[in-house]
Amino acid sequence: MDLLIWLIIIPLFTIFSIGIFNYINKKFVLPVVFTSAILQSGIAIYYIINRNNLLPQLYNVGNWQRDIAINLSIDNFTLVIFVLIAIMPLLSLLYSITEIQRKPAKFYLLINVLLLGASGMVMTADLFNFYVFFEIASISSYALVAFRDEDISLEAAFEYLIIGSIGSVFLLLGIVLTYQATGTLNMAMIPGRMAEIPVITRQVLMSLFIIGLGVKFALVPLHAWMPDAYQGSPISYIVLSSGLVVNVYFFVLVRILFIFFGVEFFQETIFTNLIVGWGVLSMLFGHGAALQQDNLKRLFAYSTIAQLGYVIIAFGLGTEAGIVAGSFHLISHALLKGAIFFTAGNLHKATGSYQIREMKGMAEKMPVMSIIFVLMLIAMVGIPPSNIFVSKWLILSAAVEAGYLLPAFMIVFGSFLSLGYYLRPVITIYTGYTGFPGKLPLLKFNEYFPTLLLAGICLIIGLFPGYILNIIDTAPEFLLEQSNFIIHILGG
Amino acid sequence: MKNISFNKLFSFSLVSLLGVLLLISFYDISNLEVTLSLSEHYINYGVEETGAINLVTAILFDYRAFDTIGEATVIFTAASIVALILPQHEASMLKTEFTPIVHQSIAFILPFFWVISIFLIAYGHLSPGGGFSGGVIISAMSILIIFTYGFHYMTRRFNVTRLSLIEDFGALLFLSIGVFGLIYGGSFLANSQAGVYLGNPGELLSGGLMPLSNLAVGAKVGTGLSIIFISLTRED
Amino acid sequence: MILLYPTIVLLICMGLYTVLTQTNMIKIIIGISIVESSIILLLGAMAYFPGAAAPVLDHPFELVADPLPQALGLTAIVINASTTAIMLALVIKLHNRYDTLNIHEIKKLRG
Amino acid sequence: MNLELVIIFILFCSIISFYRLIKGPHPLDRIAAVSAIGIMLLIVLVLLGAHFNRALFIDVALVYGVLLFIDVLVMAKYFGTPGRREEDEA
Amino acid sequence: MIHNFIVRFFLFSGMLFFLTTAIALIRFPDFYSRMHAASKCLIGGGISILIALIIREGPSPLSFRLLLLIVFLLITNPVVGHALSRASYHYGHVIKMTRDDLHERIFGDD
Repeated sequence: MDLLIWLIIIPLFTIFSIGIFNYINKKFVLPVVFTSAILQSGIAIYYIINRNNLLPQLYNVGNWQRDIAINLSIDNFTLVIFVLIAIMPLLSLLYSITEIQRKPAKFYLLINVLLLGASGMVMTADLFNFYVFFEIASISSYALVAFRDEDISLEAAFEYLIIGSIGSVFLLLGIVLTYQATGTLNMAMIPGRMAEIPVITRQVLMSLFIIGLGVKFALVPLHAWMPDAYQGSPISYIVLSSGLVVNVYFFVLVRILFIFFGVEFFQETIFTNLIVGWGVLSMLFGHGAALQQDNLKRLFAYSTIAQLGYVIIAFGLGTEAGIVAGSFHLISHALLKGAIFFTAGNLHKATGSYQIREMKGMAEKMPVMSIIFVLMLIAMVGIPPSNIFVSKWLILSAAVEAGYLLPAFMIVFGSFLSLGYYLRPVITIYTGYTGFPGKLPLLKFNEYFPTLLLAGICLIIGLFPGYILNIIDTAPEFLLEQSNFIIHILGG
Repeated sequence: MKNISFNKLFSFSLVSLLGVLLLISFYDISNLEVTLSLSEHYINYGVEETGAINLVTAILFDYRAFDTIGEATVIFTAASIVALILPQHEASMLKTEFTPIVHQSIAFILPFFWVISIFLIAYGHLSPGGGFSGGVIISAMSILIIFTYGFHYMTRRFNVTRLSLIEDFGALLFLSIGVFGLIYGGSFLANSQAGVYLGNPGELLSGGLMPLSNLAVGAKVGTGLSIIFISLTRED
Repeated sequence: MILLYPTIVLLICMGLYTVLTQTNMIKIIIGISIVESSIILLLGAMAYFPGAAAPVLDHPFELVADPLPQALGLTAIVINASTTAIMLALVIKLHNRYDTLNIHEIKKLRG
Repeated sequence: MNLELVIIFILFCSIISFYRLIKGPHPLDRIAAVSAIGIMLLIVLVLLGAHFNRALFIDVALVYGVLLFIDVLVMAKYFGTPGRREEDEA
Repeated sequence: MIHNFIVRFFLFSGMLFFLTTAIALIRFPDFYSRMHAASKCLIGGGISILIALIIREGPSPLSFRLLLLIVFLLITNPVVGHALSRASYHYGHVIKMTRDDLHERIFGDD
């Protein structure tokens, strides 16, 4: 059954009708939004469970032949993102009920637009259609950064808007030049014609794609927007961004690079070394910059940049083990970072600030939340039995297997470096008791439930990594072998 | 030479490097022998498959209607974002009052604009135009009304709430055309492939559901751009 | 035709240089608009080849211009217009808060 | 008379008018030049329509005329603000 | 024969008007005279060429649209010229004149 188009139709219906519901009665908004979020999660879970007999699946929008239609496709590699689509949006919406008091209908609209863009980008197999969904997701991100209407949010939103527009201009240029060089927009027909293009032009095209998408997942020279944007925006958006959208941009870049240019192209040129080195650099840079932050949100933003560095290393290896390890790290980092951001938001209720030095004696005010926070920070470093430990182990072994000993050493070194800044909040929380300031902040159900659920999922993944590995172990088939993808889209 | 700072020099070298690389790749690409299989299909079979003689509209509303619904979402989102970021009395506009001469001639010319926009929307599949251009002319009318008769005259008739309701209904109409294709043609946004009667190419009622989707997009784009404009210009 | 592609490259470079060096927010937006418009110009240039007719087939033609880049250009125009509207809204908001259009001064004011 | 010749001549005239667009000491001078060049190009569109014998160029010209009218009117409203001269001179 | 001659005459007069506009935009000294050149000559040049095309085409849907275009230009261009020169007056472009009625209308007798 072709359920995948409903991942587009449901958010579209929500976006278009939320204004009408809001006009009739404000009480209708929340049920509509949650119904649509639950339905989307349900579809994603349906595809994850029935992956063996449903995948790969193809959908021709408009019922045209496969070579001229816009195709939507789901294959095993897509499931990496589907795991996140199934979990993150629902929890983020749940958390936002108490966090967003001003104009909630607009917030739900924008979140739905973001979800539409994310699922569209993941599923589409048409290059220009991908650009449209890319812009949909970007535009809602800009607005969500500015949503809190504070000085820092507006300024960060403007900065993000400028950098993001430059990125999307480069992406559009890349897409237009690809169309001019190959005469088609179908992602499956491009790789065959790509081989005729001279090497320099192919490298220019590749750099255009890397710049355009790298802006969005904060590749290191282009990362400047991310800490500012995270500092100024609501927690629900940050969780959705670092937990889903950033990963989607990375996912799409990986797919474009592997399908269009092929692994052989990287291995023939020096690009494998370059990408792995880039990953190491961005990891070290992220850790180093995070050491100097005294705002929790900024610290975790730099930590996200560093963790994406690990993922870049894993995918840059270009081997099957590397891709599995990278996908695993993508998922586990997204889940754990979501839990950490939720916890930071909960702790914020007691202090009213995200500065680390203001959190003194937090263990007295919110004992349970503090313990969870500390445990998760330690898990982020990679102490067993956390899920990050498993994924870092996988990346390490993949790197050693492929013969990259220096990057493998750097991964271990980076983990020790990260211990330095994760321990600082821990020490602050457990020292400097200032006495009991008055009323204890009471956490509502929708505030502690997402935190506990995500933390529990992380623990389960750490103890039984097989659950996730089973889902993603066939992912490399559709990435390393271009012919599999082409046959899947165009037919035999 | 003193005034050239390091930043400017760095930017200049970066930009010229990019320019040289782009020139090389433009040169390479223009020398390639490309088979435009996609466009050849559109040109050779476009009219008989979609029933629209304007191929751009045929692509926008039939072959690649999925892009168009995404594009409509972008405008929709932008309108609501601008209305969110700029609430009442945030922006103001410098102005010279127009004279009665301008008022009278605008009043004389507005019906003409209506005719043009309806012509563009209705003949979208026959001549250059379509929902987007017609919508732009509709929003241009609201710009003219605001500039000549003032902001309050416009918002007394059409305030942002009412306009966004129209926009919602236009967008829902487009979405329901897509779902119609899903039910009758087996695929989202299927139009001619859903077995809709295409009519004779070149007549007003041809192209299947294309005039209807043009109408929906026209209503949506016109109201969306009007909302953006009303939000950006507020008089105190 | 031979001058068209260098012109497009020149426009892209001019726009990017504006974005990189200017401090006035409106001028930065103008720079971005220049780059976006030049890409739309590129789309238009790709569609045309000598002797081609506009792709409205009211009677049969031998050579028809490529309709796909024109449709893509229409989509790109709409998206760019939306982005520009959001940028302008943010600039209006920032100007109301800080009473300046210089982006460095805004950063300095916020501290 | 050959229509292509007329088109080339009008384009030549519009290029001459660009001088005022670039030089124009005041924005209003530039706006006057823009409206002049705009109408020249509109006529070029109409002539192209007659040259290729296709009505669609004339539809485009009509829409272009509408947008030109609105453009110039809006700019006239904005740049003619009373009191701007004192600001400029101060 | 006479038909062809009329078409050529109108085309030629249109070209002449356009050339006058282009030269006037460069040569005229102040804003109001440039404004005069831009509006008057364009109405003359544009409409001459449109009339030439209508005569060349004869009665047809195409010439109907051209007629519509003429009506549109005749309505809008004077309005634009009026708005522009008024804006320029408000801005403060003043030429030498013996009597300034608009100043009294706007600012009163002072």
